[in-house]
Amino acid sequence: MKLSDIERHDTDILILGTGGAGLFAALHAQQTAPEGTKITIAVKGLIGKCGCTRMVQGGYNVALGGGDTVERHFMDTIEGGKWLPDQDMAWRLCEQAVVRIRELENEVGCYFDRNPDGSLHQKAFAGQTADRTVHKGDLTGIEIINRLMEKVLASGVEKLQEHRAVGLIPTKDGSALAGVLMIDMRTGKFRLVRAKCVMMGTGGGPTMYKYHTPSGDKTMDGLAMALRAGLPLRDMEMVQFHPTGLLAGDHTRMTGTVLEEGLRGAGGQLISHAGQRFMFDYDGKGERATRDVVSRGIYAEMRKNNNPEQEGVFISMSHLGPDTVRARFPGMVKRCADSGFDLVADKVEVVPTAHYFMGGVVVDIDTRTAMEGLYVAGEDAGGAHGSNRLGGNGVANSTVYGGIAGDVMGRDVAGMSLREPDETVLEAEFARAIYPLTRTPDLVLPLRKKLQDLMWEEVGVIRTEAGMKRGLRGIAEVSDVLMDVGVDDSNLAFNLTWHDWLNLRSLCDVSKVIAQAGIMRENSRGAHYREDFPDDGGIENSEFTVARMVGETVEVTNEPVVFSVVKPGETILPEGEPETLVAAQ
Amino acid sequence: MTSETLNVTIDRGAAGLQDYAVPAYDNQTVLDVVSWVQQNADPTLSYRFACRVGMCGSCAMMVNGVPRWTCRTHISKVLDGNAVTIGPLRNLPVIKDLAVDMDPFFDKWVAAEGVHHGAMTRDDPIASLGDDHPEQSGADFGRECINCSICYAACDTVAGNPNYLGPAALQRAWNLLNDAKDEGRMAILEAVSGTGGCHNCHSMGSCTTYCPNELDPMSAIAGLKRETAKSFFKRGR
Amino acid sequence: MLTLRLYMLQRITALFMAPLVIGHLAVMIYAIQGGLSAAEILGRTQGSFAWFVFYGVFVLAVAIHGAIGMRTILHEWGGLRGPWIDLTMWLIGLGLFALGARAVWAVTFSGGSI
Amino acid sequence: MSAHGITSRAHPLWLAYILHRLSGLALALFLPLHFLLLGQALRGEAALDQSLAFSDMFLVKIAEFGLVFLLAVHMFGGLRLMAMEFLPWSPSQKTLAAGATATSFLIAVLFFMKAI
Ligand SMILES: Cc1cc2nc3c(=O)[nH]c(=O)nc-3n(C[C@H](O)[C@H](O)[C@H](O)COP(=O)(O)OP(=O)(O)OC[C@H]3O[C@@H](n4cnc5c(N)ncnc54)[C@H](O)[C@@H]3O)c2cc1C
Ligand code: HEM
Ligand code: SF4
Ligand code: F3S
Ligand code: FES
Repeated sequence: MKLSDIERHDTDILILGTGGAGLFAALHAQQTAPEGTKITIAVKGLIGKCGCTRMVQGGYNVALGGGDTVERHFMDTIEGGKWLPDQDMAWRLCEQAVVRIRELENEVGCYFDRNPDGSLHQKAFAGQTADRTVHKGDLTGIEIINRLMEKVLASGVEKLQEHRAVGLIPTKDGSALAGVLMIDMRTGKFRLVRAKCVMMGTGGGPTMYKYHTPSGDKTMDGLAMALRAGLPLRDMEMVQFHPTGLLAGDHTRMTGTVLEEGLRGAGGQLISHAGQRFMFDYDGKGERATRDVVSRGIYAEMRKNNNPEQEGVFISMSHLGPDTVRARFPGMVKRCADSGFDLVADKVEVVPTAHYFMGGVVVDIDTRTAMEGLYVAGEDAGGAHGSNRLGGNGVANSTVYGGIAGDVMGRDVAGMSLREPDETVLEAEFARAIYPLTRTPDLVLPLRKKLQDLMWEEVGVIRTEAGMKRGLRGIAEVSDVLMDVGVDDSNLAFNLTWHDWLNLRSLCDVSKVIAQAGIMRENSRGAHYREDFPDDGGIENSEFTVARMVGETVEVTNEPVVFSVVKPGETILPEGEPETLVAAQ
Repeated sequence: MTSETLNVTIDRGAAGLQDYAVPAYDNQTVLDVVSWVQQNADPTLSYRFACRVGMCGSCAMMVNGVPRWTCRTHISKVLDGNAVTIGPLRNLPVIKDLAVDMDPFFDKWVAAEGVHHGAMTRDDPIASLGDDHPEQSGADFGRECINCSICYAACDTVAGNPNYLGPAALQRAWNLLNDAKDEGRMAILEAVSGTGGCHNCHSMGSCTTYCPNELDPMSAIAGLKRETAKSFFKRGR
Repeated sequence: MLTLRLYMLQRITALFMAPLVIGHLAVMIYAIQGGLSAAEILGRTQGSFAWFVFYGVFVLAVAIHGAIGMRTILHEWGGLRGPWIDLTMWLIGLGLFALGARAVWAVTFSGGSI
Repeated sequence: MSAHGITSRAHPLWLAYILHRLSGLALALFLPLHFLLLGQALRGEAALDQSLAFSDMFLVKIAEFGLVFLLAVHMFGGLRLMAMEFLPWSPSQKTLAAGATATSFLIAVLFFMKAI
């Protein structure tokens, strides 16, 4: 394959990814862009059928009155993120969620669950001080994405499905983005899509961990591309673990998938390998403590056990009675049964599982990045959640900021023109993508497993400097070996093994940054827990990490958090407001 | 545990049927079997999946002649002895091996007016729809559809009649017809009464039988037939 | 390829035919006792306006109904596409009607001979 | 072709569908013959009698049994279908489908017994 084989394609607005961020960007760009603007949506899978927004179970956080306020939602977000969030971004998130939920109901056609009086039903996730989470049963993501997907499919945007973005191609002077290099996965051919504005919404996805929840298409491609393009990334050490991922062995893709949070809320018990309940040893709230606390409890318990046959702990629901379990969690019971487990009467083995990536590209509140023409929204963008994302704030974030990106691009595009790509970067990105095709074919999977084990062991739920350094060495090793693993190039059409290779390359690149940023943060905040630095390092002096590629190496620095809305120890809630509006369980 | 071997036959289109010996493990889904082949035996094998928990609807294939979501189908459920045959989903063009082009399915979804029609905006309050809105009861009918196309693959009418919109798209149309917030009634009735409309359905019920989410497109389509018949008499067409 | 109109026609003719079929079957079961003979059949039907209407409606309905049904089958199983579909439907319908009408005329008003 | 096509559709509603279709098809093919036969009346009673003499033959009896059976099957199948479509649907329709086929079979057998 030669550089000249790259097909060239132009559009006005290009959107990468079709999660909440990508689909909302497409809709909003259509609403604000001048008549005749060409909008293209490119995605690694099928439109609306990949990514994590579709997998959202619990719901969507939005303050809709009944005592709850945007201020309260904001304070919960800041407290939850342990004062690391970018406060302007968090504020905009909470404020705009109110608009976005009305848009979802009134314009997009979602139909969320109602109270008997006809108002939206809202519930409280752990870490929230009000009943705030709007939902559709426990399949909220399907409702949101299906409705958005229909709208976008019917809107006539240009579709580039199963197009994988492999490189951001800047202009010669590097100040602006010229286009994105992609592989048309169905044919294996390359396509350079130039656009005046590009929104990246590829959704992060910490799938470099042995146990992980995100969909298979998410492999940190966006952040790896941003890194190579020289963009600053923040909070890269912040990986959220969900406490109860299914543990079903190495040989199944089911391993790591989420067993719903509600199981613990309803009284599900966690049982150690020794047959004991243990969560009360770690926290007064027991199994009902927040995700990070329970994840650490389980991890600590797992370390005590050296029986290789039984790695995780168990969740047991049977004491609630079979009828109750079946009635309250029909979806979970069926899912477990399909995979051969009995959630009703038996205990099911679980393990903490990497769920969400708080870190991401540094953006302003309009989703603009340091590179003209590039906008980033959703899980790819850093800042809104700080060190911990509240359950329900993820989909709020992707839909709110995806919409904002669409609005902003629609307005910006009029003043922009197509730019000439830097052909040397293009050549380098092309060479990088076809590199494995020039080597002797070998298996990719064992290396992926190796990276996943390493990240789980050394850069996982509980971290130490020594561990993360070991992790870094291991990542370097995997990266090196990967460069000797080739892919059979006899047929590049829908060649998943080639994409497995490219996935692993993105994961290695970002894993390294996670470990580096983790070493940099010598304190424990939210999802980042250092056994060697267990305290929070002083909230008033909060800093966040920023990583960027300088030459061939990644440099991590600390930057102070600007408390632009509220200072530690203070609140923006009116005086006399109760601490929580949620009735104790 | 791994002493047993599964005889897996995969339909690879032009390359014909190919046999693979796949080690059996506990907790193995059909998707895991297919993945094993690609990851260990034949790196050129193509298939599609994303969520791996039955939410995205992108992993459906024909398994022993039955359309199934492979990520949620335990292999023990489909083994015939220790053999299983896997092919691409029926009624859709094959891209390569086990990956099909789902565009026709979604084009029909849109053609059935399977998209919200409303005049309300983000500046309006959210509609109050509760127990006092019995007409909304059908608005939840089939909403959990994951557009996996299994019903579409199961339906013989789709196989014989390329214009037929198919069960999932029509179910969405019925869903919208019952949604008090939707204002597209006329457009929907029009869309489902055309040459590819609901009247082509023979109520053979394979859609309802094979839907992995236990949805019931057949009844939704019967609903559309009733509504269009009513409008037939009303408008005297 | 069925539109609302063809669908309604097929259902309406089917509803019409249901009592006629039951009637026809009943008569046949009665008639078949002791063997069939032309005289018996014709004796009942000849000159009877009621039987003419009975079988006339039947034939009309069956022609429409059968033609629409065959149209579907030929489209789905026979791979018939485009304008051929409707052409074939009309041919089958008219053919059925012609044959049926001839038979009805024969057993009712032909007077047993021409 | 078990890899590609659907091979297992043996559920009651599909069987009802295929039975309905095959019976409809058979009826549509037979009906012209039946009409031709009756049309013989045009050529006088004798001709009709000659034709009807066939119906004493066992084979023809079987064929006629088949026809009545087909008509009955098709009619009940059709009524079942219309009930399903037009009456608010209930899950008991599968039973209905089975019942319809059974009834039609009964009628046909009754007819057959009487004929012999
Ligand atoms: C199991 C699960 C449950 C969750 N539950 C909740 C919840 O209850 N509440 C909540 O608020 N949040 C929840 N989340 C988090 C939430 O899903 C995410 O925060 C949010 O959906 C991210 O949206 P996004 O648009 O940024 O990315 P995604 O929805 O993940 O979309 C990313 C898109 O980018 C595409 N893509 C990736 N790489 C490339 C590439 N190289 N080229 C082109 N396209 C690419 C993907 O295919 C996909 O289409 C959950 C997550 C998971 C995994
Ligand atoms: C009481 C009598 C009858 C009733 C109630 C009846 C009912 C029906 C119905 C409801 C259908 C639609 C099936 C579908 O859409 O799947 C149908 C189809 C059909 N009917 Fe009848 N019918 C009757 C008599 C006849 C007769 C006498 C013939 C002979 C020509 C006939 C031939 C057909 C054919 C060929 C089809 C198409 C089958 C298909 O599409 O699968 N029907 N019938
Ligand atoms: S109705 Fe069922 S089978 Fe059909 S697409 Fe939806 S979920 Fe899949
Ligand atoms: S299988 Fe097909 S024919 Fe109708 S009932 Fe379902 S759509
Ligand atoms: S992979 Fe998503 S439904 Fe199977």
